[in-house]
Amino acid sequence: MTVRVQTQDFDVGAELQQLSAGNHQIGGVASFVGLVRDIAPEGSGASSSMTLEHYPGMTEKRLAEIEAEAQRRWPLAATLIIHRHGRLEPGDRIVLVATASSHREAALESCAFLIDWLKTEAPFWKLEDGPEGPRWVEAKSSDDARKAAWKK
Amino acid sequence: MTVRVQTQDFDVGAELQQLSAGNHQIGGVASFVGLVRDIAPEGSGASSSMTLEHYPGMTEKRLAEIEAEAQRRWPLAATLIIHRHGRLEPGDRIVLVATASSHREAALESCAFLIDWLKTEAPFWKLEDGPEGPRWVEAKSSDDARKAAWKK
Amino acid sequence: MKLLYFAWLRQKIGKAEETLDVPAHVKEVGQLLDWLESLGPNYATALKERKAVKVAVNQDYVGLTHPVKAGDEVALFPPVTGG
Amino acid sequence: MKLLYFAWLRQKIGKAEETLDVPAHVKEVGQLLDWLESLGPNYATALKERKAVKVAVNQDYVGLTHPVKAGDEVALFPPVTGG
Repeated sequence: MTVRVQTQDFDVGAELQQLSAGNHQIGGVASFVGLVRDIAPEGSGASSSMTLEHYPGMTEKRLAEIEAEAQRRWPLAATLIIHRHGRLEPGDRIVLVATASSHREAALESCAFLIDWLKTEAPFWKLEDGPEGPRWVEAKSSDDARKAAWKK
Repeated sequence: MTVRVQTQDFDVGAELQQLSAGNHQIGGVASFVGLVRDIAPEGSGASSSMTLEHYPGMTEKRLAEIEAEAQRRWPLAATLIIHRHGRLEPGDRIVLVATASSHREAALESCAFLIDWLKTEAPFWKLEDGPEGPRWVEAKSSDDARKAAWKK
Repeated sequence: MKLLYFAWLRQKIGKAEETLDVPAHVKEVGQLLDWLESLGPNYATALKERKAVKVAVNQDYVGLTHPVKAGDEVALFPPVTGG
Repeated sequence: MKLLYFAWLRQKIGKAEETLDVPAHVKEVGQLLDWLESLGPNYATALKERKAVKVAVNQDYVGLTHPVKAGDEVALFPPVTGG
């Protein structure tokens, strides 16, 4: 179980490699990488950066709790969450969630679970540089719905 | 849409990087890496290698059809399937499935769909070096059930 | 009591954090929000739409009836949008 | 007709592929399997458990009533186990 909150980028290949290194009971590694989308209107020549604010301390605590919940629900050999904060440009990596298990189903489902819960629980806020100036991204009700679906 | 069937290993980080490179509409990249599990009894000192046989020609055709089916079901910006054949050792990578989309749900679901379908449709056969000699791995009914669930 | 504000709540209130002596009648989160609103128009504007204000006490999400006391770390912020 | 055998079907039959002149009465996959069984004990043993034999004609999965004709590539193999 590893949680990292950082401004620096991360090396997805190296992180996934390390997640399963030395454990030959692992049959599958599932991962999700979130990237900054360019929301500037096409042809505008503009590019949309963003700034990610977070709540130091609570962020790490919530992410560790979400990881622990995934470990309770699925037989996982290893889990990893890396989330960046600070200023990010379109195409930049924001978040990496990865899970390793002897069972592919456990790895795939817990990976989706982690990113769905992280989206609604981890205290991060996106400030986007839109065409009309900076704008706080609004939470999506679809994210709440996806999280709620895991309660079943 | 890319399908590769090869004996060589692959670089997961480089493959995922290339999948989203230059397309800033992509918000998420989901992936699954399958690894060779060591099935030798613990403490036996033995290690279980395996040999993956496949049907050249049909393999590529089926994988391309499975990718096309995923593209029909979800709005995907890019998809990738790499599957190795030949001799593999415990811990070796067997398969990489990756999907990129502007929507995280589409990336996550289509990634699970691809590996589930590949498991029951792509003509590969595993010959494991077990403690009592080589043994053809038997297909699991749970894999058929997972594939069937996607019909809904 | 240590108060922390994030995202647009931080911008509207005009500060990231402060330490306040909270009156004795303020025993729950809801009462704390009512009292903060009375501190000035910046607070009143920030806290107007109560549904958009999430509260964490000592880094755990809590509801409006959760107790608060001197020494607590209380954070106010909008619904989260990371990932 | 080109016949391909994979995994334990290949091992039991004792070859990976062969080209056979199939008699005129063999018009469907099921009839082809029946005829192959008559070619020798190795074929009979390999094809005994019909439920475990998957068939592809020209690289597409097909059922027992699918037509076969001269020039087709017909592959026989057990349920797949990749991934």
